[in-house]
Amino acid sequence: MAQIVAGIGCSHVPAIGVALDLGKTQDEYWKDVFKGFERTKELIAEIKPDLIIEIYNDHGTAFSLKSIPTFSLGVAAEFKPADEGWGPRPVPVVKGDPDFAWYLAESLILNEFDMTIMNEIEVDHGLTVPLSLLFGQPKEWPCPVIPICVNVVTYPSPTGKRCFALGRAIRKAVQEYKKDLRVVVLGTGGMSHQIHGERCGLINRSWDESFLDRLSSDPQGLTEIPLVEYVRETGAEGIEMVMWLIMRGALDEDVEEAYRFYHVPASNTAVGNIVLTNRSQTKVTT
Amino acid sequence: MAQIVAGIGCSHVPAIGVALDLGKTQDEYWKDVFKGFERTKELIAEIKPDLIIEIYNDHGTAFSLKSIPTFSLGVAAEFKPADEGWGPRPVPVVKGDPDFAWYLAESLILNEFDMTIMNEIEVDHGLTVPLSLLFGQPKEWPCPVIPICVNVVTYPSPTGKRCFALGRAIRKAVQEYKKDLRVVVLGTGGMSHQIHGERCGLINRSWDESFLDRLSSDPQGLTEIPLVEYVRETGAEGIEMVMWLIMRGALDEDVEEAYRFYHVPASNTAVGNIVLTNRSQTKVTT
Amino acid sequence: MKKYEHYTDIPGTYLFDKNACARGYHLNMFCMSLMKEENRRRFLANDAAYLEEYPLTDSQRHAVLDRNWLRMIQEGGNIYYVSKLGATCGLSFEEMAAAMTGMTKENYRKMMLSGGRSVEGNRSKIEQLELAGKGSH
Amino acid sequence: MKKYEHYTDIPGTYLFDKNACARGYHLNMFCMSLMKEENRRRFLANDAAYLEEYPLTDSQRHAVLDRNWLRMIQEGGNIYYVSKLGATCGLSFEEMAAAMTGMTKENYRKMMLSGGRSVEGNRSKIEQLELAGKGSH
Ligand SMILES: [Fe+3]
Ligand SMILES: [Fe+3]
Repeated sequence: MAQIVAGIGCSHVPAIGVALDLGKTQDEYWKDVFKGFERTKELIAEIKPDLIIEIYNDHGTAFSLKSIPTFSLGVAAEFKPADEGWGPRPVPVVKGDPDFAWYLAESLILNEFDMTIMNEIEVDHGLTVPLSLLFGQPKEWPCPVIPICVNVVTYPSPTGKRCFALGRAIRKAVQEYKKDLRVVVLGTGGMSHQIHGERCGLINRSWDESFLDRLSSDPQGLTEIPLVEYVRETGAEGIEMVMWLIMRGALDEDVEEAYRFYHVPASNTAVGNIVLTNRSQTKVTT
Repeated sequence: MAQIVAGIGCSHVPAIGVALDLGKTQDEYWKDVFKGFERTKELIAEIKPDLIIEIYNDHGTAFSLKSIPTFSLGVAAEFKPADEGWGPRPVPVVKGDPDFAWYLAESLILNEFDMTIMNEIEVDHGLTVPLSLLFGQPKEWPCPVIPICVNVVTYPSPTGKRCFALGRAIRKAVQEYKKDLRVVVLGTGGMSHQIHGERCGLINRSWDESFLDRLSSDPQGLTEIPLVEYVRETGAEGIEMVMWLIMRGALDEDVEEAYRFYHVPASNTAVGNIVLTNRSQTKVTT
Repeated sequence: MKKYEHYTDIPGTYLFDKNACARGYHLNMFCMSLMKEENRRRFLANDAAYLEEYPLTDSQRHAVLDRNWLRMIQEGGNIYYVSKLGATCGLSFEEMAAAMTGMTKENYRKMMLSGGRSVEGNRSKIEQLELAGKGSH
Repeated sequence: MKKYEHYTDIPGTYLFDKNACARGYHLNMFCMSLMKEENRRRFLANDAAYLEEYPLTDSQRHAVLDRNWLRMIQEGGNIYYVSKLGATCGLSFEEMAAAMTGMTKENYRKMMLSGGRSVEGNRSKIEQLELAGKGSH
């Protein structure tokens, strides 16, 4: 049976991708960011997932305003990096797993999540930057990735409570899958940032750190945060953090924080990263 | 405050649209079908809705297989009849109500329905044929229409239970809307039909009639019907009947059947029509 | 799995599921292209040439060239997409349905006018096999 | 409505809601068209001519021609779509953000390096008005 072996939260700041792609990781501005991810790279190398379910949002790239799905799921065999205005990122094509993805879509729809199934979708920095942070610059990504895309661009995004519930439903589906797969759920986006309007550059370190704390200590409490609080306290684009709650919902009640990293700034954004494992599994394996 | 004043279930057989558009309503084959809708036309003329929320499915017209939303909602100012291969139907452009539609989309998303918002969508016979049956051939449709489109083309469609719950959420949103609007919810599709494979032409009159009965007497029981039962008992395309459960969910527990019509055949299909009103409102107004 | 529980057990029925969606993807996309009058004209003028723009399998291409509606469905076509080709060729849903059952238009209509195909005996492949077994043994 | 409850109360913030989505529809669609290299080339060669293909308001057109990023947002642009125009013009998200605040690139970066803009005093228009009121009376 498949199982979820870790949940990872990770910012997906596009400038981090640019820095990596242009070989600037040792620049004064960037070196602490990349150093901060070294431990996570070790951890993911140990975990060796067979599959990653990556929760991200499209940034006006694959979805025009014609159609705005709340939750969509990519069932294709591959997902090409999109041209966001600078040409596509020089990273490998992301391979999917159509069998698992369709299985997951079916399970979620039959469990009352109103997914949009995507047979074709190009992926932007929201999906590729976290892969770069976890795996560096390989010729191919080490495992298939199932993209789950969340609308956080047009108000309203799904609520934190709904996101957490989706995580729960993902966990159920994974646990019922018949193949032996070690699955990592990767929640991306955040942490505090605002990149439009006169309030650009807003950073709320104490709010972010409390959010990171409560991922372990009080996940249910986090689901009660209203959307407007994310916007007001962490910047308009900080709303992306609801996606971390999908990751969190996919884990057990009782988790262990294996690693955490927090840094300001990367471009306009506070960078956050957390690695959570289920305490039940941790005990078994150590 | 807005209120839902009636729920109507109505087949949307394309051949009925063709018969009407070509002036064949008095042909031997068609005259009983059109006669069957006369009472519903009178009833809707008495009800005089300010707005119709129409639940329908797209038939491979507006949605390619690239993207398959489970539930989508049209927020545009107008919806043009689509060219389904014969040129567009000669019927008026359908006018929306962007204010109400966005209000409804927000309310549904915040109440945990994962809607896809459609800023542009052309509508096919699934949406226009029931309007023709209710209103005949006017120069303009008498009120705005909010299209809610349900995936029943690619398996799995949403479950009956989920559809009913969506109806409930629609009712809540309507009741909380600040304008005085009389709203009709129109559930379309069905009844038994199969239009592909060697089993084409399947009709299950007793199942259909029981479904019509239970819309009043046992709606909760109807929500327990598994998707495979619709397919097996009423034909593969009979699955469209889950959309009637959205209409039913939008009404009170206690409803009155104002009218019912059932006829076989129209092309490959059993034609069904039902008009339900909330008993509480019926009492108040008489 | 419980008897009769799964939709693959239903005779003469090809539910448009993940397998059909994957297999029929380009076939259905081709059909959708016929929603434009200009494309319908081009297709009718030279169907084989038009089809070369779509990466269909040989079997799908032949099904389209032969206007073999049942075969299209078996090759992953979805009836709603396939109906755009039907319309292009001047066929109604009723005529396509008749063709898929192997009946003449007239007999199919007669069946519909007398109440349609009964569900009795048409629910389940397993049931049909059991009945056939009883008959022959 | 409770104090501070609604997102329209947040200063310097233009949440991309239904109003912005309606107002900025074609502006954002124009921006998206710049995801193709060929369109970027055409736009950079003659931006005014390129813009005529999109039904923008005068104010939107001028905002684009002036590369006035804040105005684009105020006219219904969403930053993620607008960033495609930013990229076409060689600007990073950081440079666009600086421009929207009216700061120089250097000062904006300095602010970010020292921890970013504080949320204190930046939560609520009502709160700001109340504080201003206290000061002046
Ligand atoms: Fe983002
Ligand atoms: Fe239909």
